[in-house]
Amino acid sequence: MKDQVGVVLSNREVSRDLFLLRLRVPYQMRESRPGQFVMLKVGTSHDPLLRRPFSLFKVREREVEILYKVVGKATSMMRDLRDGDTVSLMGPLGNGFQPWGEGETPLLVAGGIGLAGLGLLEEMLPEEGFLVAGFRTRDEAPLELIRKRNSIITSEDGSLGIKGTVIDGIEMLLREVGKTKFSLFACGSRGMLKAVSLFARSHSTNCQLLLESYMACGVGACQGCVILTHSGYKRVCRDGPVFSSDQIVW
Amino acid sequence: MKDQVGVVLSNREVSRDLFLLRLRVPYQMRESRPGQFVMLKVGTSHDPLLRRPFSLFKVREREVEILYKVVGKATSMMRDLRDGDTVSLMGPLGNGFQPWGEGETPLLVAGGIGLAGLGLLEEMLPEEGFLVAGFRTRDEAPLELIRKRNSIITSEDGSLGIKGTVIDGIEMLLREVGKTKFSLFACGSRGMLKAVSLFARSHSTNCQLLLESYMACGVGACQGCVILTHSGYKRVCRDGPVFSSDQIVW
Amino acid sequence: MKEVDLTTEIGGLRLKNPVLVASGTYGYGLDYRDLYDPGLLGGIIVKGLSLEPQEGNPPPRIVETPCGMLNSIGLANMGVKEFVKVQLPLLRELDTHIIANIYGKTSEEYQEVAQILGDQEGISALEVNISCPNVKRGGLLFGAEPISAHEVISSVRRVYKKTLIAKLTPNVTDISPIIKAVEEGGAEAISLINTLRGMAVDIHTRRPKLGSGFGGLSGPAIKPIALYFVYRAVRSTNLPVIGIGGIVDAEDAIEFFLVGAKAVQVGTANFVNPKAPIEIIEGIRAYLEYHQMGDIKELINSLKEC
Amino acid sequence: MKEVDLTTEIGGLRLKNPVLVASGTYGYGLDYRDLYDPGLLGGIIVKGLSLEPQEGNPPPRIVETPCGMLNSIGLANMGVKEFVKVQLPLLRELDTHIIANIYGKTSEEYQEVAQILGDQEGISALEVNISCPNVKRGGLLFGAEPISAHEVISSVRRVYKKTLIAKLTPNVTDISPIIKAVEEGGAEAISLINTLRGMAVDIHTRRPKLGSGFGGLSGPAIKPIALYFVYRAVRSTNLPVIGIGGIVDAEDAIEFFLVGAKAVQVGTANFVNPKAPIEIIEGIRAYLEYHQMGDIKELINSLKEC
Ligand SMILES: Cc1cc2nc3c(=O)[nH]c(=O)nc-3n(C[C@H](O)[C@H](O)[C@H](O)COP(=O)(O)OP(=O)(O)OC[C@H]3O[C@@H](n4cnc5c(N)ncnc54)[C@H](O)[C@@H]3O)c2cc1C
Ligand SMILES: Cc1cc2nc3c(=O)[nH]c(=O)nc-3n(C[C@H](O)[C@H](O)[C@H](O)COP(=O)(O)OP(=O)(O)OC[C@H]3O[C@@H](n4cnc5c(N)ncnc54)[C@H](O)[C@@H]3O)c2cc1C
Ligand SMILES: Cc1cc2nc3c(=O)[nH]c(=O)nc-3n(C[C@H](O)[C@H](O)[C@H](O)COP(=O)(O)O)c2cc1C
Ligand SMILES: Cc1cc2nc3c(=O)[nH]c(=O)nc-3n(C[C@H](O)[C@H](O)[C@H](O)COP(=O)(O)O)c2cc1C
Ligand code: FES
Ligand code: FES
Repeated sequence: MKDQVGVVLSNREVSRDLFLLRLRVPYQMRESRPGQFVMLKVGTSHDPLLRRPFSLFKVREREVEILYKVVGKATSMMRDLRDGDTVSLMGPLGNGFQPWGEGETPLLVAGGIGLAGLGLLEEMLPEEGFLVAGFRTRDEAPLELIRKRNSIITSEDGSLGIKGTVIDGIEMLLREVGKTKFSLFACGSRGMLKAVSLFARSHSTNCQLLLESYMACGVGACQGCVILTHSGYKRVCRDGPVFSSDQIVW
Repeated sequence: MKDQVGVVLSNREVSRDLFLLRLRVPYQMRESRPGQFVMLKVGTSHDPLLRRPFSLFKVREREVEILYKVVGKATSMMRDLRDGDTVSLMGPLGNGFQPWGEGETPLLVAGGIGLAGLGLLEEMLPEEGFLVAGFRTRDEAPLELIRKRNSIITSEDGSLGIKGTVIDGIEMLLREVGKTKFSLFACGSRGMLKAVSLFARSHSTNCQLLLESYMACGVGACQGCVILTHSGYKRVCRDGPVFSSDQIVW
Repeated sequence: MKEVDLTTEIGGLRLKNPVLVASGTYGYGLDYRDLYDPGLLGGIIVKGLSLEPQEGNPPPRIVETPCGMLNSIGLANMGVKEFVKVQLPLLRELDTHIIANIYGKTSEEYQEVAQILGDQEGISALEVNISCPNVKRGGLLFGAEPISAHEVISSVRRVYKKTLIAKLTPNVTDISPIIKAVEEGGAEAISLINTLRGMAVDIHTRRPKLGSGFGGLSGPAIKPIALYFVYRAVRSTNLPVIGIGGIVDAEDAIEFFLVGAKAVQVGTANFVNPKAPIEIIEGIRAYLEYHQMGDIKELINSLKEC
Repeated sequence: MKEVDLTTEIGGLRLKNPVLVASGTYGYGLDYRDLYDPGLLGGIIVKGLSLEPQEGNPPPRIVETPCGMLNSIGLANMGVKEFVKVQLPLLRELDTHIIANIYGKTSEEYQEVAQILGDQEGISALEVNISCPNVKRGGLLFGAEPISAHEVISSVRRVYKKTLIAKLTPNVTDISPIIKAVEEGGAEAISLINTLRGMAVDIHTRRPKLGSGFGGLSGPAIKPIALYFVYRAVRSTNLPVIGIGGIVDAEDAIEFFLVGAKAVQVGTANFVNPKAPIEIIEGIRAYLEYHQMGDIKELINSLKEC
């Protein structure tokens, strides 16, 4: 884990309110594992005060990509970043995904901005791996960032791909590919993750979730970011952000 | 007085740490009088919280120029403004300078960034009017903004113009032009204004000072910005920022 | 659609909307007239008035702090008599309630000020600032102890017949006994919070940044504290509570209504965004419409507890 | 030039520099190890320890506020026994003082925790957190009243022989009687401030933003309040005072030294800029050199009053 200053190489909108931020960093971050994140701070103002967690979407040598959605104070400030501006980023943090098992086929499940948490994993997908990405409507989907092969896209209003949720996407996939032992990797809203968990349980499928939570420190020091698991409260930043779906108390 | 959104037309360094900000505003500010100011706010963050007072350096129809020095939080943020960015500005505020009397020759006295407060007045100077502008060193002087005619420039280290303070400049001017009835208009640090006041008193010369103070409201509502005068505390924002030099208790 | 009902009641006082401007941040009511009609406000609370004019504290009187500001105005004001003569006639023209904030160095002084204002048409209520240091008790706050709080409020009550609001300080261990004391003293409503004690030091001159050494902290920084006090206050009295502290937008105001405030006051925000009170009124209206509430009373105290 | 002397004394404890990290913001001392050697610090105050492990409060436990944050961690910790077994051996390797922050639901519990830690090598001092709600007295703070504050500190003092620091709450009307009480109870130093009570409400769900309803406010927002309390504390006791609250840079720390703090603690700033404590140490050194002071003791309490 390092605390470094990243220089903005580019920052552009890839779909509605979704931006791709490319940073040049002084130290390479090759050791980053899929599912890990950084704590990012824009500017020197104390308002907003805290760093914000963002998944590592892509990492190559001294370049880092973050895919983010503008939802509030800090992300609005990020939207205003221009080439040459600097940000402070601390990471990589957290435990990341466990690799899929022998004989399992990885299936990534992204709900909306959840795609951001699966970027590094997607790069490691074997030929036969799958991605199901769900959006509310067409204009929320950053199509250029979604792999061309073995991907299923769903939209709630039917304006893109299959009409429905990621669960509908997964079910269609199952019908198509038939008897395959999948291993699920999901990232998205809490509701979507719960649905994926239920699906995984009913199909006895391994399933890992990348969870979100409000964070202060990001390194395990403050006990602020806990979620309830079957073995008590766990820190999302240090014990997660990736959890096996059967650990979570919904 | 209006509260309007200004769009940055340009923002460039004119001498060390001194910037000239040009803004396009929706309502024209022609009614502005020399010595008046605006309360300016950059961005939506609450840190820094309060607006900051800045003199109107130049005003033409729907264009406003502000000459500012980077000294702290808000002015650092102003330095980062780029074309097309917006700021909020409320004004014109304050009472402004009284015109010089019949038979008097106006003499503007600017100490460093004090030049900013005399910009509108300078435009109204008659042919025979004078400007004395003092700086610490050459690199602090925004030479392009200083009128070519009837100007005397001083620098404390002698790197530009006359070596000395504005008082040395004024004294030289007196020697040169001989018996003239001047009316002084001064803006600059507290120490410099005090020196100019003493000079004015000993020469029985009318003298108006543009004073600074910490401000919260800028409109007279909070009683925050007072300075001590011979008739008690006066609000710099509403009763000033221009005061007759003999009113001030130093 | 039917127009949303924003009226709210503070004791006997009926406000057309629940957004007031806080004492000391709005002068004598007319400084922002160029920007909007102050008559649009639910009410205007003027700068704290004392019996005699006050010069106030030596400058500097304000210093900015992270998301807040300290002030040590020292209750500078023109005095109640001058106010009645010069300002009040102008304020009577406005289509809103004028509330006078008052203070004194002794409870007798409070009473005298109240008496003068009680006779005046155009003053709808008094807000008694017991959050300022008193001379008799060695510079402690009247509002810091139940006994002295009771003393001031009851002496004002004796001479003042219209709506009486007690303005409380957050610089106390427990707000409930203070509330009880002012209630027994005859207050019909309470408003809180006044500023928190604070200071700032200039590390170059090695002196306090404020001329008088200390000041009161206000602004967004104190909002979470203010909200907590209002929550507590609402749950320890049946008096209407007016929420104050760090409110800059409609969202902030709505938080105060949710915990039970019947009205709010906008203070420091006036300096940052003079139109804040008007935008807050509009924002509350929009929120109510969006949530299909026809009346602000549905919003007030509707917090779902955990 | 001679190296500036940054050493400072807190009771019997000699710190190599006056910058500590505050309890609850630095875990058990090793979370920031990747970024710098924690041994560079003047001292490390670990997360508040209780007799038994604590799960803590339901999430969400943190919410950001203007220039600050509310936390309702609920003193989640591994318990003192686990700490002694697992963490302490690792901490002994560090070249700095480890101070244990402790709390209990009763004064007996405080005492037991203190007893366990008193026997341990590698713990240089205790910081007794009397700023947390106690069960016996109906959820009030031990530190809110002189009697209960005295009770806790004296019961700890009876069993603990090394340096004893009482950590005080700002949620009081007057800090002096509390200070007097802990001094009489046997505290050798005081540290303040702990967080201020606060809350925040989600206007969409209409619920408190924190799972437990309320929390403690920390960060830059509270700095002016903290500085005021430290100023007051220094002037009401001869005990060394450790300043805490909103310190993010050397300038902030120097303000606390000027009003008389003998050391400072960095809390929330660790989250924003993990290297803040190290930068503060360097900044203090640079300030002293610039002002040609050879010793931080020249800076401490050197405020010029107005
Ligand atoms: C491990 C992890 C990885 C993440 N990766 C990404 C990513 O790659 N791309 C991305 O766009 N976002 C990611 N997020 C979420 C991101 O951190 C938040 O969107 C961001 O902090 C919002 O900051 P803001 O100041 O703009 O919003 P705020 O002004 O703080 O809040 C705006 C709204 O968003 C909600 N919100 C804010 N933060 C969170 C949070 N942590 N959890 C749930 N709700 C929140 C608030 O309740 C509020 O309604 C991640 C979060 C975690 C914990
Ligand atoms: C009527 C008036 C007109 C002004 N016109 C101009 C102008 O045209 N151009 C210009 O550059 N500046 C002008 N100023 C000063 C300007 O307002 C301050 O420089 C600015 O507010 C500093 O903001 P900051 O956040 O960058 O500094 P801060 O971070 O607030 O402070 C940085 C340093 O500057 C000092 N400082 C800040 N504000 C003031 C103040 N109001 N008075 C004295 N010292 C202060 C502080 O003590 C501190 O040492 C004017 C001030 C007044 C009252
Ligand atoms: C400059 C200033 C002057 C104030 N003067 C008074 C006053 O005269 N009487 C009073 O009761 N409160 C006074 N207050 C307190 C405010 O009315 C209000 O209670 C406090 O500022 C908190 O609200 P805010 O955070 O919205 O500003 C003053 C506050 C400020 C900032
Ligand atoms: C997340 C968090 C956890 C805390 N836990 C404790 C604790 O266990 N014991 C304690 O005495 N203080 C605790 N505190 C209070 C801090 O030690 C400190 O007193 C307070 O945060 C003010 O300092 P700051 O503004 O620098 O953060 C905690 C603060 C935070 C933010
Ligand atoms: S954010 Fe501090 S422990 Fe996770
Ligand atoms: S700044 Fe408020 S009265 Fe001048």
